[in-house]
Amino acid sequence: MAGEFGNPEVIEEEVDILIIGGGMGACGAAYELGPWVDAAKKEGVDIKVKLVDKAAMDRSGAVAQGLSAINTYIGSEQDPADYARMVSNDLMGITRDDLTYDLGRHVDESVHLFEEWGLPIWKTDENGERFDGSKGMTPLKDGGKPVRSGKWQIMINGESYKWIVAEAAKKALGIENIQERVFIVKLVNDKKDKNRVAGAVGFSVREHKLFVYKFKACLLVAGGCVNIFRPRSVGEGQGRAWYPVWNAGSTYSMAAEAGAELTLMENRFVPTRFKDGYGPVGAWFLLFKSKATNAFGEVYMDRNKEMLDDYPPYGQAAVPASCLRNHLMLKEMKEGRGPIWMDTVTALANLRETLTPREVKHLEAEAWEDFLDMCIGQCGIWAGENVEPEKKNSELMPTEPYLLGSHSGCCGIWVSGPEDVGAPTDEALPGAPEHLPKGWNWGYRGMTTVQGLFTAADGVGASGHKFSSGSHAEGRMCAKSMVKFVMDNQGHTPELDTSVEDLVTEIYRPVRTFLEFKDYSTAIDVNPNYITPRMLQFRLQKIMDEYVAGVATYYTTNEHMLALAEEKLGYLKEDSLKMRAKDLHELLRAWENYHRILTAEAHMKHIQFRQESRYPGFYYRMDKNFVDEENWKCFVNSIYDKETKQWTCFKRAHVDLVDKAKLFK
Amino acid sequence: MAGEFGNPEVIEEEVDILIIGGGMGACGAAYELGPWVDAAKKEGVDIKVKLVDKAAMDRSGAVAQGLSAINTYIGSEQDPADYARMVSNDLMGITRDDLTYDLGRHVDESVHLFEEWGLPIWKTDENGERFDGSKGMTPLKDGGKPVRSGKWQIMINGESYKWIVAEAAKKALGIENIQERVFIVKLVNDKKDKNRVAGAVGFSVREHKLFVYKFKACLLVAGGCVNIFRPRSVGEGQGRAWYPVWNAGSTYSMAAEAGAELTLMENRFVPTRFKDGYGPVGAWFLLFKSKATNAFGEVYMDRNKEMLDDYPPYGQAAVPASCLRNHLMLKEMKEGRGPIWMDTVTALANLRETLTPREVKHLEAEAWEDFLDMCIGQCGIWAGENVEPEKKNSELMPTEPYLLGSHSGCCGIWVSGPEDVGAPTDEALPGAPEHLPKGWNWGYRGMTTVQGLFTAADGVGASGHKFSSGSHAEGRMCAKSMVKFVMDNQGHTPELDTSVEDLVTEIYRPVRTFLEFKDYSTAIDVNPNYITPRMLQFRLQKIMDEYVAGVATYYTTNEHMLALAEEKLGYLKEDSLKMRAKDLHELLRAWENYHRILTAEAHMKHIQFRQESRYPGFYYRMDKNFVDEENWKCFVNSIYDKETKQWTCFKRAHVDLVDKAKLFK
Amino acid sequence: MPTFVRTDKCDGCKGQDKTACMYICPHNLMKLDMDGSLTGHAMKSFNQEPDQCWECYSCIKICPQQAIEARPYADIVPLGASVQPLRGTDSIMWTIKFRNGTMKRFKFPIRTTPEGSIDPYGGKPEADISKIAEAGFFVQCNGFRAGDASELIKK
Amino acid sequence: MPTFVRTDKCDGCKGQDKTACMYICPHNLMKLDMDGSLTGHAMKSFNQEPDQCWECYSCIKICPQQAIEARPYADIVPLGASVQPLRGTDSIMWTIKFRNGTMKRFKFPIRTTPEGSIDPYGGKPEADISKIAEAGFFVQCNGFRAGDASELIKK
Ligand SMILES: Cc1cc2c(cc1C)N(S(=O)(=O)O)[C@@H]1C(=O)NC(=O)N=C1N2C[C@H](O)[C@H](O)[C@H](O)COP(=O)(O)OP(=O)(O)OC[C@H]1O[C@@H](n2cnc3c(N)ncnc32)[C@H](O)[C@@H]1O
Ligand SMILES: Cc1cc2c(cc1C)N(S(=O)(=O)O)[C@@H]1C(=O)NC(=O)N=C1N2C[C@H](O)[C@H](O)[C@H](O)COP(=O)(O)OP(=O)(O)OC[C@H]1O[C@@H](n2cnc3c(N)ncnc32)[C@H](O)[C@@H]1O
Ligand SMILES: Nc1ncnc2c1ncn2[C@@H]1O[C@H](COP(=O)(O)O)[C@@H](O)[C@H]1O
Ligand SMILES: Nc1ncnc2c1ncn2[C@@H]1O[C@H](COP(=O)(O)O)[C@@H](O)[C@H]1O
Ligand SMILES: Nc1ncnc2c1ncn2[C@@H]1O[C@H](COP(=O)(O)O)[C@@H](O)[C@H]1O
Ligand code: SF4
Ligand code: SF4
Ligand code: SF4
Ligand code: SF4
Ligand code: NA
Repeated sequence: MAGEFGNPEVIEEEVDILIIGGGMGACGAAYELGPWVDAAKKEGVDIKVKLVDKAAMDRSGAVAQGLSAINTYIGSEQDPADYARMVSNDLMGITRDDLTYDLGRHVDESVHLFEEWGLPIWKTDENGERFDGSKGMTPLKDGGKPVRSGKWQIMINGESYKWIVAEAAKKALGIENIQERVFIVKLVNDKKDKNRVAGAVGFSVREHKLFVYKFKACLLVAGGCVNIFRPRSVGEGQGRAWYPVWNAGSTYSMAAEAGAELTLMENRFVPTRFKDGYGPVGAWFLLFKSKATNAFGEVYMDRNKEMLDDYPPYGQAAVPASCLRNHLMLKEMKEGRGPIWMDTVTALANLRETLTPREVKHLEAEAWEDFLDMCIGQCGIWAGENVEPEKKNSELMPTEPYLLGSHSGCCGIWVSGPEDVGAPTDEALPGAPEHLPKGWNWGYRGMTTVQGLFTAADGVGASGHKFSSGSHAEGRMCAKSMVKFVMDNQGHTPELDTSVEDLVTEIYRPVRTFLEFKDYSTAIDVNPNYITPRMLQFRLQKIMDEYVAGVATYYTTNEHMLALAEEKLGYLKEDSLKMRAKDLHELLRAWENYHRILTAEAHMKHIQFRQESRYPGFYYRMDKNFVDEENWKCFVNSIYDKETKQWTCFKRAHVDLVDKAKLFK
Repeated sequence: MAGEFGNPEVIEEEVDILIIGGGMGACGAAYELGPWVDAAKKEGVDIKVKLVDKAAMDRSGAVAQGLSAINTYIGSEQDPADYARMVSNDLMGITRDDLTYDLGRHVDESVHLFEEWGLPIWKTDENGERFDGSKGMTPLKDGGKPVRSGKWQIMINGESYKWIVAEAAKKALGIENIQERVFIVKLVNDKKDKNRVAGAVGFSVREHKLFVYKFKACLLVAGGCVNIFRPRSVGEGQGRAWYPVWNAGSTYSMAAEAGAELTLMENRFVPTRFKDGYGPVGAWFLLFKSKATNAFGEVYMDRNKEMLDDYPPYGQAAVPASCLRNHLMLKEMKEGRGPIWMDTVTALANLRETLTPREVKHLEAEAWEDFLDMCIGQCGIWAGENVEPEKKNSELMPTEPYLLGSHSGCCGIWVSGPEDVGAPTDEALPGAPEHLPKGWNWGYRGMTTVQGLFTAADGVGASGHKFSSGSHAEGRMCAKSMVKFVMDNQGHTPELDTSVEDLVTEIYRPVRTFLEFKDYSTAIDVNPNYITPRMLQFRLQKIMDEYVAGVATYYTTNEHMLALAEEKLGYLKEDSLKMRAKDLHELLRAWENYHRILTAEAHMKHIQFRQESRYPGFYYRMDKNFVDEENWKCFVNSIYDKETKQWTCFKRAHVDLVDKAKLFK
Repeated sequence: MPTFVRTDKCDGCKGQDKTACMYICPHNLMKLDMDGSLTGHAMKSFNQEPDQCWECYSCIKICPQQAIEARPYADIVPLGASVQPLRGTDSIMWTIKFRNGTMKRFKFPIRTTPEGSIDPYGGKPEADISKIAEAGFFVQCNGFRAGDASELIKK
Repeated sequence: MPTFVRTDKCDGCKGQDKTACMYICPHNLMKLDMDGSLTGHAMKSFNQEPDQCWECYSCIKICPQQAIEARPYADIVPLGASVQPLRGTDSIMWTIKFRNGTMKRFKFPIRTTPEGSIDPYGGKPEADISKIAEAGFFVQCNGFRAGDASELIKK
């Protein structure tokens, strides 16, 4: 049957491994899978793989625009333990050293591949003079020296970063195993084992087709979550967010509905960015050595230094945690000493004195490239406001909150870690559902607490600062363990716990609602029988902004505001059943926003549960405005029950696998 | 020639008096004019009057929805001086006693007329029991006792308030002298005297017609200014503002461009309102004796009482100034003890104990009527959130700022006051343009500093708390003085300083821009050659919100933020020349927004000039966060030069005409 | 609470050149779609800019067909509620439906005189031109409060 | 900086069933108006939801006709500026026009290998299935950092 609007053609397909997403994590997995699938075949196990991306892999995900740095490159001079320490401190002490250490071991492998594939990486010559990546200097893998912007970051000419990484992934997987423009709406549990995934359903945004996949293993790598909070700009410019607007929390929400344990969903990232354009600050702070000041030219990191002492030991590291840098800046804003300036003028003037004439000549281009490679809109703002950074400073602003696990945040899914780094293997879990694994590893690296469901990159919680390179490397680690899982589960045949008919009804409800009611009123967008996905999103953003520590309250909340948020999100979740979709494009928006609601709810429930303010500068529980090391230096984890629609939050103990004391010497 | 889109038919008309606006002030003037025009006719002076309203008088202006109280009724038991004192204190000491005293003398006259015309006014019987206005009890003018919600306010059944007042006005003026659906864009100065107005131009939003009026005198009463600040809700609900979205600062901007002196444009009103619906609080606080608390049930007016002592003497009156009530509430919000609750449950329970059984029965209806008569949307929120006020409390929230001169704000135009109350008649005016009158009266009550230009109601600065009744009464006062002005200026023939052709070009520029460029891109709303009025408004609101003490910063600013606002408003003003209008409706929006920009700029310039924070709770200059009685207990006034597009701000001395000490005994 | 027009009820004010809703809306929002090219519904009205609706209910109250209703703002308010008036000549009746199904009805007086009955100057004096520069209006309705002169510091 | 399509340049990708801009947009924004019913411009593309545009420039860079440009967000940025790329196979050229007329041009490398030349497993070893549960990947590119074991507290 050829599909029509509201009555899609249903396409059922059975594979062994399904990859949901086509971003950095997915591309890593796609690349690493090939040889292991071949190896499995030699063992007599045939493994069919499919990758489904809502967009086109060449430019899907967070790296669509490119990037101007690889933020995680360990190099031969640092140890994975140093990396684990840095990540831990930046995230206020609560990360999983097993995951970060493991990442630190693997990540450079992917960077070396990127360079081989054609990614231009800046280098310094023997005199320390820097050159862009077109020069053909010694590759990193052979000892070439990268241009280190910071201790962990290296500079690239990254406009085509994603294009390159996708080319390798697509070739590795074979174009016939890739389905683009299909949005996965939900995972389906196994009929016989509700703690296992058996399938996933999605729809095409191009044709009237619904796809039902069955599989043994699934890698869910659909990125982080943007747009659950009201952005600072609300007109035409609301599409300009820091993280990509198309990452809608699909990873967290679909995993939660499938029963996977989430971790640290209270964590968020509130990046300080160039105001309005969201231009990145990393290169400015680290490479150009720029300072940020209040309106009166005072460097707030100096002026408010003593505020760092309120948060021992995290404030006392050489580089204080990102949230604390915000904390010191916010004090200036709250007390009326804004705007905050990035003093680009002084920074560039100073650099002119230390660089070679050739480098100085290139300096202006470097400053613009930093944005052109990953945040072009910022250049539009500079041009529109007649800003030349050597002549006029630019404003900084903390953004609305984002939820992600690969950048400087660490919310996400609780996954099985490596077994060779000393992670706990047993623990008491009072308040947690019985079936959950005790300890940090249960056989398959990267598997969630749900059998067969794996995640990586933004999907993995308690392990931030992976960035593009680490996300790719983590996807590769999952490739291996998924192959192993499939080999170990040869006998298992996946069966869906929901009928295809019910899935169609559920997924196409917004379309059918529209078709049923559209002629009730004369204006298609105002109709008491349905809500547009757009208005639903505004409502979500308003609730989160006003009650769950968005920009409206300078990131503050308390138990009473959270209780109100809970009530209002409850209504909103009910109302999501009344979303309309007037075309396939709007059906996409409808389900993206459903994913956002669930992700937002998880965030709210975790903040409610954690009786302290662990991330000052990112959010404040004003009724518990302190860090409580004794009671809350622990993971807050949760399980969602898709039947009752309720969340259960509980604690998991935190354990250091690497000594952090070194940071504070 | 019949007009067509972009090429309007031009209609030129000469009258003696033009009334711009059809709201409370205009209706007052229209009513009072009749007999004086007749009297002038007897003196041989024929006076032709025209009233132009952008909407339909039956429901135009702030009272479109109705009102549930008349907030200014002096009654026989109080003295105009008491009223002047109250207004002064509520506005932190800086008001013109001559204007408020005069208003206090006249206002009840209009209330008595309203009742005669059919407005139902609540009454109490001899036992103090209250009845609604349908009961036919003794009229106020004959000694009937109103239901006093507060010292100055009386309750009404005001759904048809505007309908009734307009009926009288329309009949008084004659329907042939009324032109509805014409939006006045600008005043035109006199060719021979640039400090005189000679005309006004506007366009019809129904037909392709441009109207050019010539006159001797003009009453500009186009209301206050809404939507220069980003509202708290930004989707479908952004139309829900407290003051009416259609009042766009036309009064202030057109007066400024004509050269009129403005006063206290730094003042704003930030009403505390029921959250999201903007339901009024007056009846709840005053009639139902409700308390507002923080999240923990603490009454912030008690908890933070000592904060009032920071602002002597204004904090020490029996009723502290409105801004200070906000100030005490905002402390709770800023320190994370929100939400703020209106404790309706306790209030209604308490009332049940004091009222008669009949009154108790009616209490629920009274509570709902308060909103249904003037803020129906709030009932929609109650119903949507299942709120019955006797069972569930409601949140309060301070709104985005509004600019107005008749409600609890006092920005506006500097006008000539009464001569019989002891106002200054001479004063030093350093920094002020030479031609400005010295002293507070210059012959014609209600005339601005521009010959022939009068204003009332929201238009008059330094004299708040007039409300609906006072606005009407003030319009009436202007009627008299305009007739006198016309009689005194019989010999004068108005001549426009701009050709009609130039006026057409200017006013229809957005249409012509649209027609010229619309096919440049495939999407009508995204085109580099023009800006939609909607996006222009968003930009204005963003600038004002972020830099000029909007909700984004909890109403704080400083000189640096203001300097940025100035730069950005400058660009915006330039860009306003590139607005497009795709139809007459959008041409309306274009010019409304132009008026908003000028009004916003005046607000910003005044805040910049006043080196203190005169209205804590409404806005804070954080770099001058105090009230400076010695240097700044004065009016800040300004003049706009339409050629250079620059503002000149200067001080006028404040003088008490009524002893304020009585307030603080 | 932007307004919407019910397709089953609006009759375009029977093709009159000025529909009631267009006539009354203070913000110029209601528009008649003559040929259906804007909404798909010919000769019916619609709200052309719902996000600028002040929910003043002027159009709802005036529509002769009761064809206009309002839905609380979907970006603020949970779905399911409605607040609908029926405005007569001397009173208005409100029907309020809660999200949870609770219903309330209220009736309030709106006017004590017949519509159109105002005789603005009936029984009123003429203006006395000699008093044009003085305080007070042409007519005395017992509301002028002359004031206690001793309260004025400089008078 | 939502994108817009220039009517004079877009050729609808010559009627191919998948236009380049529709193919690439990560947020599904670009749409071909086949019959002109949506925009008045038949067989040309448009951005169907400009306020969701991330200004990632993917569509601009890929359009074979250079028909797509971006205008800085009108609700944020003063008018008059533009930032336009021309992306080649090994480098990208940017032209930046300021509001005040200042022009800047920059050229940056984007790739050191020919497009489409990646041979993902060329010269790479096979995977060793016996190592599937160990750390490390199927191939060693000199980037695995085994780590100093003494740094691990419990190992
Ligand atoms: C947006 C952004 C990101 C970064 C930066 C600046 C900016 C502006 N910076 S800087 O700040 O420091 O400047 C970085 C930098 O310079 N250097 C760096 O190494 N990393 C940076 N990142 C971070 C990395 O990009 C990030 O860590 C990784 O990309 C994360 O990888 P992954 O977790 O795989 O997410 P993805 O966004 O790449 O891919 C998501 C994919 O999922 C698809 N998808 C989503 N939902 C789906 C669904 N329901 N069904 C089907 N498909 C569905 C997407 O299409 C996509 O393919
Ligand atoms: C909006 C609002 C207002 C009030 C209240 C609640 C609410 C929700 N409250 S409570 O808060 O306390 O609840 C009050 C209350 O209960 N009691 C009371 O007495 N007053 C209250 N007000 C205040 C009074 O309404 C206010 O003081 C007066 O109406 C002011 O009168 P005036 O200044 O004339 O403005 P207007 O809005 O009535 O009329 C403006 C007119 O101008 C027209 N217009 C505007 N621009 C024009 C242009 N460019 N060309 C042509 N015409 C152009 C308009 O169409 C209109 O006719
Ligand atoms: N002020 C800073 N001090 C130290 N590291 C920073 C600073 N700002 C950014 N970074 C790091 O630089 C990288 C890129 O930062 P950003 O571009 O801000 O995301 C990340 O690894 C950040 O943690
Ligand atoms: N808490 C309060 N104390 C004293 N007067 C108030 C209070 N709240 C409102 N009012 C007055 O009540 C009238 C109507 O108020 P509102 O409805 O808030 O505009 C105005 O005259 C206000 O000044
Ligand atoms: N209701 C009124 N109508 C017209 N004039 C009045 C009215 N009340 C007082 N006046 C005049 O206003 C002037 C000032 O009066 P008073 O306030 O008593 O000093 C006197 O000339 C009175 O005649
Ligand atoms: S007033 Fe009612 S019937 Fe008349 S056009 Fe408007 S909606 Fe239709
Ligand atoms: S409710 Fe009021 S603002 Fe809204 S469309 Fe009707 S008349 Fe216009
Ligand atoms: S890629 Fe360019 S030419 Fe092709 S349809 Fe899109 S805008 Fe038109
Ligand atoms: S710039 Fe990016 S998000 Fe915007 S339309 Fe083009 S491809 Fe889509
Ligand atoms: Na770069």
